[in-house]
Amino acid sequence: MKLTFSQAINQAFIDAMKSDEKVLCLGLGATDPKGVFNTTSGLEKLFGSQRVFDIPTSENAITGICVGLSIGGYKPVLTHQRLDFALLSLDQIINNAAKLHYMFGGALNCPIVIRMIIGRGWGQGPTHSQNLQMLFAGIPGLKVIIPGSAQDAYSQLRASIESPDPIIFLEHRWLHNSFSEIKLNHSSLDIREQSTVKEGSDITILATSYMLPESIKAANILEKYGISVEIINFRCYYFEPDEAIIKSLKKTKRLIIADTAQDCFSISYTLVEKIKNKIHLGSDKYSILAMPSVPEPTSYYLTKNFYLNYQDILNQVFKMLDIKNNFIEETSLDTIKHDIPGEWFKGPF
Amino acid sequence: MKLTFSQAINQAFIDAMKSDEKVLCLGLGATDPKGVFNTTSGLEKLFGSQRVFDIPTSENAITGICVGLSIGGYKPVLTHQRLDFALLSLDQIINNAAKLHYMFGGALNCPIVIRMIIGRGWGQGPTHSQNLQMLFAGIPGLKVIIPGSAQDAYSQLRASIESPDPIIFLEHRWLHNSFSEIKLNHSSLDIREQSTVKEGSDITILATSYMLPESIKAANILEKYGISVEIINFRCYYFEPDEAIIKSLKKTKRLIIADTAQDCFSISYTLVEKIKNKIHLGSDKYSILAMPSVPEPTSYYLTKNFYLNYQDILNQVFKMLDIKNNFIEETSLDTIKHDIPGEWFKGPF
Amino acid sequence: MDENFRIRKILDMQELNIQEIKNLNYKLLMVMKRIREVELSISKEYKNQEIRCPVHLSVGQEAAAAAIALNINKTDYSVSTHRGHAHYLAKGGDLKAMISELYGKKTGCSKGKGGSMHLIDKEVGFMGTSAIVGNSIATGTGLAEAAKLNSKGQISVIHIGDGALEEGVFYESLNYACLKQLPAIYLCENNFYSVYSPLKVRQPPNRDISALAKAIGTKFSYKCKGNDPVNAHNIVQKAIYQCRNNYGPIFIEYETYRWLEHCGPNNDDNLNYRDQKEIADWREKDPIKILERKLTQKESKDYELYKVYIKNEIAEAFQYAKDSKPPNYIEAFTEIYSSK
Amino acid sequence: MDENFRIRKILDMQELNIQEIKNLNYKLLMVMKRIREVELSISKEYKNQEIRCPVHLSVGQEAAAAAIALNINKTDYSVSTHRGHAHYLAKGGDLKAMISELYGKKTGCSKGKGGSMHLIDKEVGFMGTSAIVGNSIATGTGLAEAAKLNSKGQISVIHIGDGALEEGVFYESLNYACLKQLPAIYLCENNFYSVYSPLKVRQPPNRDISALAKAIGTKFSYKCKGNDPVNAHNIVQKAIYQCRNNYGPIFIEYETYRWLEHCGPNNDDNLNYRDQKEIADWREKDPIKILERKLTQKESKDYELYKVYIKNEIAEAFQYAKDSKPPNYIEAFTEIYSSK
Ligand SMILES: Cc1ncc(C[n+]2csc(CCOP(=O)(O)OP(=O)(O)O)c2C)c(N)n1
Ligand SMILES: Cc1ncc(C[n+]2csc(CCOP(=O)(O)OP(=O)(O)O)c2C)c(N)n1
Ligand SMILES: [Mg+2]
Ligand SMILES: [Mg+2]
Repeated sequence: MKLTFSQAINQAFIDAMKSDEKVLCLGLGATDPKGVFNTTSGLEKLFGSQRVFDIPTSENAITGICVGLSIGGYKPVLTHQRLDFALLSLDQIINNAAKLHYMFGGALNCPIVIRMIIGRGWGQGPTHSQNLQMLFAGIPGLKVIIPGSAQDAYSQLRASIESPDPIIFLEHRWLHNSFSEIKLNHSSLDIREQSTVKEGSDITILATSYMLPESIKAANILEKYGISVEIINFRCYYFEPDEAIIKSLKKTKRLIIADTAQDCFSISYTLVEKIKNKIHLGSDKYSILAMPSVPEPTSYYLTKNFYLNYQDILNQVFKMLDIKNNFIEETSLDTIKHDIPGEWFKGPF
Repeated sequence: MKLTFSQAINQAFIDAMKSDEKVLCLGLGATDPKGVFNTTSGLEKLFGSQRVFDIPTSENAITGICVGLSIGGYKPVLTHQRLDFALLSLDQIINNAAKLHYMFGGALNCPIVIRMIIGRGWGQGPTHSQNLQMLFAGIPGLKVIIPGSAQDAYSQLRASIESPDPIIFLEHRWLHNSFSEIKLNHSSLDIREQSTVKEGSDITILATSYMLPESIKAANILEKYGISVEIINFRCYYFEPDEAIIKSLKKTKRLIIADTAQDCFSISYTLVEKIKNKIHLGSDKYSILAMPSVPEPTSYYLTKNFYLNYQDILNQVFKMLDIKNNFIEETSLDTIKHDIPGEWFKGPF
Repeated sequence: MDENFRIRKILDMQELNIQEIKNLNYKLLMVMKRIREVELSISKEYKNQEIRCPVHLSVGQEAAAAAIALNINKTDYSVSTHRGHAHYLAKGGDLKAMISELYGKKTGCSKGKGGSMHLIDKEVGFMGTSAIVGNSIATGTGLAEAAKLNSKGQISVIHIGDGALEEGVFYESLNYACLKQLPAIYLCENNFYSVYSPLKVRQPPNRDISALAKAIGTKFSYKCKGNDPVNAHNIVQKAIYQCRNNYGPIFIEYETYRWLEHCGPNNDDNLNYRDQKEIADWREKDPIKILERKLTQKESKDYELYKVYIKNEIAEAFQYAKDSKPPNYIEAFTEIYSSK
Repeated sequence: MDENFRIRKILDMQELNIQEIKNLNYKLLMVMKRIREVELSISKEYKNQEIRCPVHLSVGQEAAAAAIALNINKTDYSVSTHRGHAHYLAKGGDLKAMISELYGKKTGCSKGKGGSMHLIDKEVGFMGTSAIVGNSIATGTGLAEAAKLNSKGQISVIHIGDGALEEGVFYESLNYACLKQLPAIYLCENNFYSVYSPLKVRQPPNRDISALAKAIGTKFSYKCKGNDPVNAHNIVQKAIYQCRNNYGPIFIEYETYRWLEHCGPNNDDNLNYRDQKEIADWREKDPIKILERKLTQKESKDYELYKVYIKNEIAEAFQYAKDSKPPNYIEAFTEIYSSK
């Protein structure tokens, strides 16, 4: 079954809501004609307006209301069209949802999923584009899921909805139209499991979110030149590296972390140290590719060279393998402008 | 002049408010009989209720109101009795204060100081004890100041008030009663400057906040055994290591970072990597001492062995210097209970 | 029926509705007295430095809790704040588990992890308290939505203080509850202070807060003046009836007064942040004394027995708490997640 | 005085108070028409994909802005939202700098860093807009406090939409403004929708929002029905007078309607989230047409000239924006702090 990322989210909702009538879907625009970039389209018709509904612009209370619903036996999935809006609800997320299970000695648990969409490009600007994953990943009690593919969108959302713990589910806006062959299956998924999406022997890339397709693009180019890249889809922000990562690094002994968040105090730094506690990596054997630690400007001209893409990955691989590349030119013939995910995008949102 | 940390804050307010009539002091309890642990006592009498005032329990709006005051020409200093309460205002802090200067192309600037007090012990529990410095330190546009001594309390608060940028000023509750000789001087202080408080040759400790007195205690004990510790008061959370740090490490070649925040995605990890970009440190030559990555429990019994203190620092130094210590016993004769800063503390807050 | 058993039945919140005792005054008094005695015992014990967490006592404010106790069902929900002991007990929360929680023991209702500010007894629908002002308002509103979705006639009672009215989350939650006509009762104990701060430095002068709730969208809003327990009961009874019968959310302002310091075991009237005459006036309106004066002779005799009974019950609870094994510090590191 | 110069004077917000033109209708019309033409030009140009940021146009909603334009001083403050073009222009904001900002140029009012949702012109007291719903309400309230502390008779106008009323920050800010009697005007353009969502899925039915503001604590709250520019003007005039004369904060609800899609250059009536009859009714209430019909013959003649004038002015602004040098991408990394 070939689905876009958006369609996969939608399908996950349908399947989850069919299999468990306690699952609810709410958020600004959840029932509107655009259905949150088509991820919630049609759900109200299928499951009724008691289970699928629009909400007031009250991010803070709504988050606490979801907590209340969850301890009252429901499984709400709340969607924010931008992560930035969820900053209004950090008290409820950190002081309530994340702590509930712990601070009542296990008496309660809080099965909520909060989807947050991360914007990029087309003038999203400083308050519509922040990937503040570190705000959430650093809070014990939360699990932070950041799907990188349409398959993840489906299986990780299903697993998140079934999780008894609060989940922050970060969707990159530029992934919504990416598509792939999908198995409508999630039963075996450990929500903290990373996934190896491409095997290789020269270098390991831990790619998060939208950096996954960019990494794959880079790896495919590198393959032509005899460089074999292993790609791990780093799709859950847990600081303990899982086995796939350790196994991969034992083989390749070289690591690039490619992240869509900013460099400063990036979670990647913790990850590197935790990896190095398990396996030796010389200081020239790993590197972190992350966004600059500045707000995202709005102007088309100012975002030029602001985002990371497959070319940055190519350059980094060359550098780490100590290869003087003369074929990089060939790959810079892109015609798509840097501030849109593809020609299909015509603005404004 | 000998002052406690609290008195030093109070003095900084007095001197700042005298020298600039635009400085305001506001916060829950700013004018009450306890004066926020005596830090704001007497100010209303000196400067009037237009400049020193109590506020409604409206953390979010009040923060934005401070932003408005600041672009209207004032310099508000807002105090939260616990950092945890400030989570209600992260939208205003991150989407407004931190971005203002940047997103209006430099047209505005935002000279506000937000003091947040970090709780510990005596059953503060999961939502009255969080040091979430990483929430702020990772936001471009903010500067995060975390004073470790009474001198810092004075000079860093003065420098913060004079800063044209928004400052998050983190005060550890357990420092309020610590005291020292103080120079009422701040004019030469670069707000991002770290300070070397003790010279030594064997190992460098970057100590933050309340870990500073604990580190000094450890260093004094170690001195008796011929181990020479250099201590740098890491009092501004900037990710680029400053010269004092690099200079020190060139000498000692060994680093401990002692932090009052939790380990998981701690900013220390970024710092280590940034340091290693400038100077080689073998993987057994540095270590991070930080709090466990779990919520802080309330019970006296559960917080036993939860906090870090000078003993943890001693042990870590021994470990890194490869010394089998048989004198550690001697130092564990403390009679003060682990959940209070000193005998003077009788609860409840 | 032997006295002790009768009293025990009264203490069991489920039984309170059976109207074993016909006199409302007496029933209210019993609930209030028990709460007061618990609070005073905590106050007394606190000095021994074995209760090592902040406590916010309800002495003087017991009537609102008692009004709820007499009218709520076990299957209903309630949530409260930092000052939650009375509401926990009113909902039928386990006393031993509460006292043990204050002592940081594993037998505590939150296994020592939450302390006085994090009480819970899921068995009786008491769904937790929060140490963050306003925080549990949203949770309680969500429970009201769960109640509505369940269609079993449950309601959700949200205990708050006057300070919580200043948090945006109160307004957002009430807007939501009105929009969706949720069975929620927002019961605000207006004790005129938030810590040391009087209303006048926090809210516009002479604002009628029940009118405010109405303007936000509740169909019914009530105001209960002057710490009157019978009035409180009657209003709460009516409100719960309306709430169960789909009149949507209801707001109740209950005027009251705190006798001890905001946080801690002591009287702090020496700090003079409250007017001496104001204090004296409110002391006059002690809801317990008022009702004690109204007891019949027969009831007074019962009441003497009852007082002995609760004294014993409370002593037992404290003993239980003190005797309970402390948790191992390792347990601090468990139950952060409920799954792997 | 030659026509062009006279019109230029009218366009200068400082001069508007000089009452060069006696007829209120005509003055309101001039301001509104200019705003509309700017917005329509943006709509038209957007298709060329050179304006590469979200835009929220005010077509249909111009009257509230015009009412402010005619009554506010340059030394007063104002702040607005994502839909801020009209308010920026009403306060006297520089047109060229605004259009350049949309084109992401360095000559933009925010040097290209902020885009359409972050307009500023400090020179005329327009202190910024925010892309976060409700966010600038608090900022504007703080500016009102600064105004009060300055004691120079300034006021602060806070432009908001009906959706912003759902954010707790609105309530917290208004509570604060009432408490401290700040000279703030909260001017809410109720266009009945937040993105595609009608009021009924967001707020309790038939709630009177100006009554809500009054219950929070304003002395005066006004409601202006049906997109009537003259009524809007009179209410705003009165409110500003009261606000300057220490009656504390004032809330104004101004009913209006958005003609184009929530975000973007197009009409989206084909999506059917709004009733066709509702749309038609509101189109009837076009504040510009209504006033155009009321012009005298002499004014109509002037108006024709005026239209030519603004057409040129706008064309010039677009040309200026297009011709402006793009910023170097390196500038993305500057001015994060205003100190080292
Ligand atoms: C968000 C937040 N801000 C501030 C505090 C500090 N605080 C604890 S209790 C309290 C007073 C609240 O007053 P009120 O709601 O009237 O309750 P009362 O204590 O009078 O019962 C405050 C301000 C807090 N716990 N949470
Ligand atoms: C905190 C936050 N939540 C959601 C959004 C998404 N959003 C942008 S504009 C808008 C509509 C606001 O409606 P209203 O205040 O009525 O203004 P209007 O667009 O009708 O002028 C929304 C929900 C946002 N920008 N910020
Ligand atoms: Mg109170
Ligand atoms: Mg609207």
